[in-house]
Amino acid sequence: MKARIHITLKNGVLDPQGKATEHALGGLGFGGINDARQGKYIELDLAENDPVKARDTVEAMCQKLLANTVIENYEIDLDE
Amino acid sequence: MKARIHITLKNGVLDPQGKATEHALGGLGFGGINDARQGKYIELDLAENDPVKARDTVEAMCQKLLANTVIENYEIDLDE
Amino acid sequence: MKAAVIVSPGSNCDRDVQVALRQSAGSDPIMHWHADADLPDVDLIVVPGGFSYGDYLRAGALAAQSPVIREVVARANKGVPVLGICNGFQILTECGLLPGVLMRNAGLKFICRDVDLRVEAADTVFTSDYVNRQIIRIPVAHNEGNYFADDETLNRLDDENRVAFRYCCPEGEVRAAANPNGAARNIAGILNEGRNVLGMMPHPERLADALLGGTDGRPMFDGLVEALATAA
Amino acid sequence: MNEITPQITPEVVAEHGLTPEEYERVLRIMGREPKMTELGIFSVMWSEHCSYKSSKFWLKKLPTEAPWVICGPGENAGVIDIGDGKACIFKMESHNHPSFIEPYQGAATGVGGILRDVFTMGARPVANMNALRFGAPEHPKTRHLVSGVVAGIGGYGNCMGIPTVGGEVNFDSSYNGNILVNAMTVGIADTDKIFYSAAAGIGNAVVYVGSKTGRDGIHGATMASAEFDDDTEDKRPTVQVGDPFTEKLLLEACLELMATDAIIAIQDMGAAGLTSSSVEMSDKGGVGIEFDLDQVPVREDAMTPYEIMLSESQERMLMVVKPGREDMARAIFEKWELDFAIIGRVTDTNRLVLKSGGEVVCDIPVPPLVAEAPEYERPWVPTPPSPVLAAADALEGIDASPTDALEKLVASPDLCSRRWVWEQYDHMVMADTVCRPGGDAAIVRVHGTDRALAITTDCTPRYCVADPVQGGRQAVAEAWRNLTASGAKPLAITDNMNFGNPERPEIMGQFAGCIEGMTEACLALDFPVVSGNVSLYNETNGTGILPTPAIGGVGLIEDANSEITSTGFAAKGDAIVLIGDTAGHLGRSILLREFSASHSDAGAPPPVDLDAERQNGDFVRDLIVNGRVSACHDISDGGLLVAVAEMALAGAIGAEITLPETDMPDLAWLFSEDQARYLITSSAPDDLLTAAKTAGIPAIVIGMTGGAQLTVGDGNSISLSDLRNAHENWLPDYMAAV
Ligand SMILES: Nc1ncnc2c1ncn2[C@@H]1O[C@H](COP(=O)(O)OP(=O)(O)O)[C@@H](O)[C@H]1O
Ligand SMILES: [Mg+2]
Repeated sequence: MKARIHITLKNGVLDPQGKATEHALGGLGFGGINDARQGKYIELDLAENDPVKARDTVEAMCQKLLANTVIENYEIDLDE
Repeated sequence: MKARIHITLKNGVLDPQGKATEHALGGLGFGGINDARQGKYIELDLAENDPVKARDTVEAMCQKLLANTVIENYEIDLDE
Repeated sequence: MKAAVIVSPGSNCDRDVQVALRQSAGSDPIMHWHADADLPDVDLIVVPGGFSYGDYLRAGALAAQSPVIREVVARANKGVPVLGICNGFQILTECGLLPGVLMRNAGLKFICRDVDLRVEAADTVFTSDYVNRQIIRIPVAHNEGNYFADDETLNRLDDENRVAFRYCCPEGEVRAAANPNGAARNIAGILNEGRNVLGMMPHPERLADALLGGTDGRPMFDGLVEALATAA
Repeated sequence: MNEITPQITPEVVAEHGLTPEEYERVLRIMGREPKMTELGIFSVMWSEHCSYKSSKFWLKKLPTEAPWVICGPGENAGVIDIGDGKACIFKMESHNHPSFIEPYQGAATGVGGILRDVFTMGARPVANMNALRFGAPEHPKTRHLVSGVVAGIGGYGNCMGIPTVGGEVNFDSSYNGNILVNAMTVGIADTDKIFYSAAAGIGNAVVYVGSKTGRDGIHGATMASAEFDDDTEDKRPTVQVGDPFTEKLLLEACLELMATDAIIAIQDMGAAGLTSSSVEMSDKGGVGIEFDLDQVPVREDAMTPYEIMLSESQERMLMVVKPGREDMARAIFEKWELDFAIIGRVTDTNRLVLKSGGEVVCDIPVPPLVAEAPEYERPWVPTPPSPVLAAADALEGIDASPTDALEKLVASPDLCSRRWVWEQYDHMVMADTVCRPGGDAAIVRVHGTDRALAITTDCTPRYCVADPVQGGRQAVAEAWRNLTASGAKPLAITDNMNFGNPERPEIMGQFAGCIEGMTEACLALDFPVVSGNVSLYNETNGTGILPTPAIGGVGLIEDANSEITSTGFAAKGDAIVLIGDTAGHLGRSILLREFSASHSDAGAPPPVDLDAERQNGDFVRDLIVNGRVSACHDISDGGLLVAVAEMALAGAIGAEITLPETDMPDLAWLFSEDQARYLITSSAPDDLLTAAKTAGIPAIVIGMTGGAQLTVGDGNSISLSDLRNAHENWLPDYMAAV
């Protein structure tokens, strides 16, 4: 089964990448951007097929390695 | 309105970051990962409220700046 | 020879190139601020290394959209020699002057060290003081130097002899072990079709002074000065 | 949104790190109960970090003067005269705790912070250094921390375009829960263009420049903060995120403005951001400052005055600008696309007055806030001496051959090559790096001149823990020696005192001992302290780190074209000359750490004879400057044979070492860590020996360079390629494993 993980900076954490992107889009003439934030997107293809177990595993992966929960949030979606 | 953009490497383009993640997860004892791919995730908060116009704009942003279409695909989701 | 060095807010090898050009040309290049409207008429444009606009999205992507780079493209298309080093190379691919893209190093780490290069095309204004197959040693310093292009493009680059430098072993063989960043076919630098645009990851300007440990970068600047002085 | 005034209960006071006595002092100074913002300001100004309350008493003992010192400790960084109208400005600073929590950002912002300290004084940074201490390699967190810290240091410095030219790395289990990340920046300014922080000129504009203020790293207590807002957890990231690109812009904009005459005073916003910068500027200037906090550029909605004043957002500066120059200054910062806001004025009240929404939310008299900050002479007990180990006893049970021992030592965590680290740092940008990482000191040319600076960082914590006085001496002496070995005249140091909990007398004893040893060495070697930093409370579960007084030394080379020497053997057939006495001292040596079951990390550390350091060092430097040696390396960790191996590897030339006729065991002669020693090479050794004899310097020929292997005594040898593999592979292999 596939897990799609979004890792984003917590609210209030400076996001220089998002800021730079916003700025550059503005420079290209794309107005009307109130905010831009940039995060990571990870797709895992897991051997596990039980959604409950898969979610537990991916949760543990995020906690242990994929995200630094001091500054990042993560969100897990599973699709079969 | 919000635009959520996923930028991922095209098939066939080597993804060393995904490989490294897979390897590191393996090292932490997480077995059963068939594949890991890593991409970018950008959230834009747009002043535009018309979904058709918003999609056109974001499409243009991706073409012009956000993705390098030599190696990357992009996917746009809009949510009001 | 009159040269201009494009200075973006995050350029950081601009002064290094300035010093190298001064040493070879005997006079200072124009340091052209990215936001200044008119790029003067010059014989050579250098896009130096650094982190042009922070490089947060992809290396060179933001700079490639700047007005001054649009002007550089226009000049290049008229035949003015353009040299992009490191971040400059990344910008030249992002703006379309050169094909392909520079991806994150295969080792996922920034890498700064001397590398051996084999000169593959000594027939350009940039490389006229080198000879074909010459092996030179100059440093790389980058996080995104992993040259990628599809096979068709790579074949074309090879067929048209547009690979200027390849990473090689000290003895000259082009081998995987000598490749610092995973670049396709060990490509360290490429030319455009007109052979007046060169993009390269290694930094010739950093080893153009014996006190710093080598002078293999110097012939590039000497050669440019000679070639462009006679051209002018 | 305005100040909400929660009750200031004893808990709130305690959460702000103030003792009841300290709070009494606050009440006396204020003459009333402080408002929340005021309490926050006292809390950060009187924190260990800002007030140096446990360490000040001791730091005052360090020698800080020399004819070439322009500005000693007390300003943002130390300043020394390097001739030709140029000054060298440098300092070292720790970012230990943040780096443990978020290694990449913690280390990156540590570099950002120390860079600002240096360029706020008018210098262009020309070199970065880093002194890193990690837990045991086998500790589960270590690999991840090494990887993140190194990437973070590189990430910041590389983007700024400032070369990271050297540093040091140690591993020890005492750092398992408390890594040390000490970053040093060296910059160059014109002596007549140095900027200080004292505000002046009643009515002058106080200007905020750089990034916007967010809720980064707000100190103070979660509990007190929680009363401001319910979803505080989400809103208060305790780790700052750095933006090196913005810092690069800030650097260029500041230097551009500094080239004019517009700036009266300037101060970076470091720890405790707007609070410490404004208090420092007004206190130093003997003036008051009044801010309208509504003018502060903010990144987030509804920031309270408390948050604005305590935020540790990065890449910000505060300046006092001359009247009439504000618009010119604004134009420069706008050119670099940075925020520029006049947020207040200099006043004649000596008070820090803050307004928000038209209301006064803070009104503190500055002189007592600073002068009456607590200062403690905490109880301390000296570290009990460790016994001196006799070489024969120490070596009991060790039967390795010299080259087998060597092969293992050069591949040990503390002695292996750091290439994996420094190849991730751009160490050549700015095109003035004459000696890259890997030798004794890094050498960076002063741009556009023939002069150069030699830079090193040193400390041997395993010595400091056994004998803080000797350890303090040794750290300073080794820095001096590393500069000397590269041909430089050592000029001054910065220090970073990393210790455990100062409330424990034995920790305070380590601190006092190290200061005593450093003081003696600084005096004996004419090597004053011009800046520094203290990091205390580095403990987990009651176990402190090894006492780690990291020393950053700077020296001057008059002519980089002729007066330097390399670490690596330069030619075949040169004689290798050992300068200094070898007593065979093995206590705390790497040899015992790696080979001894019973004496690992045991015994007294090698004593440091400061007279011998001085004489031997001056002698060696003289030879180098006069072009009489072909290579030079000091002997430190691992002892003589390790030093020979390092020279051989660096020069890709082997050597044959003769064992002397002494009754000292071979392994003691080869691996003891006796101090004040150097190896030099020459094609005319007899001249050197004569010169040494005349000067009363111990000197003997111990071997010859040549070949592709290292041979010790009768045929015990190892090929350079095996040696190189052992030396180079440990760290990359360790980091590649999972
Ligand atoms: N963290 C680091 N960053 C950059 N260079 C480093 C680092 N650690 C060690 N080095 C370099 O590796 C070499 C060996 O370090 P070290 O053994 O501490 O030297 P020494 O014993 O001469 O003081 C030095 O050139 C040093 O600058
Ligand atoms: Mg040394």
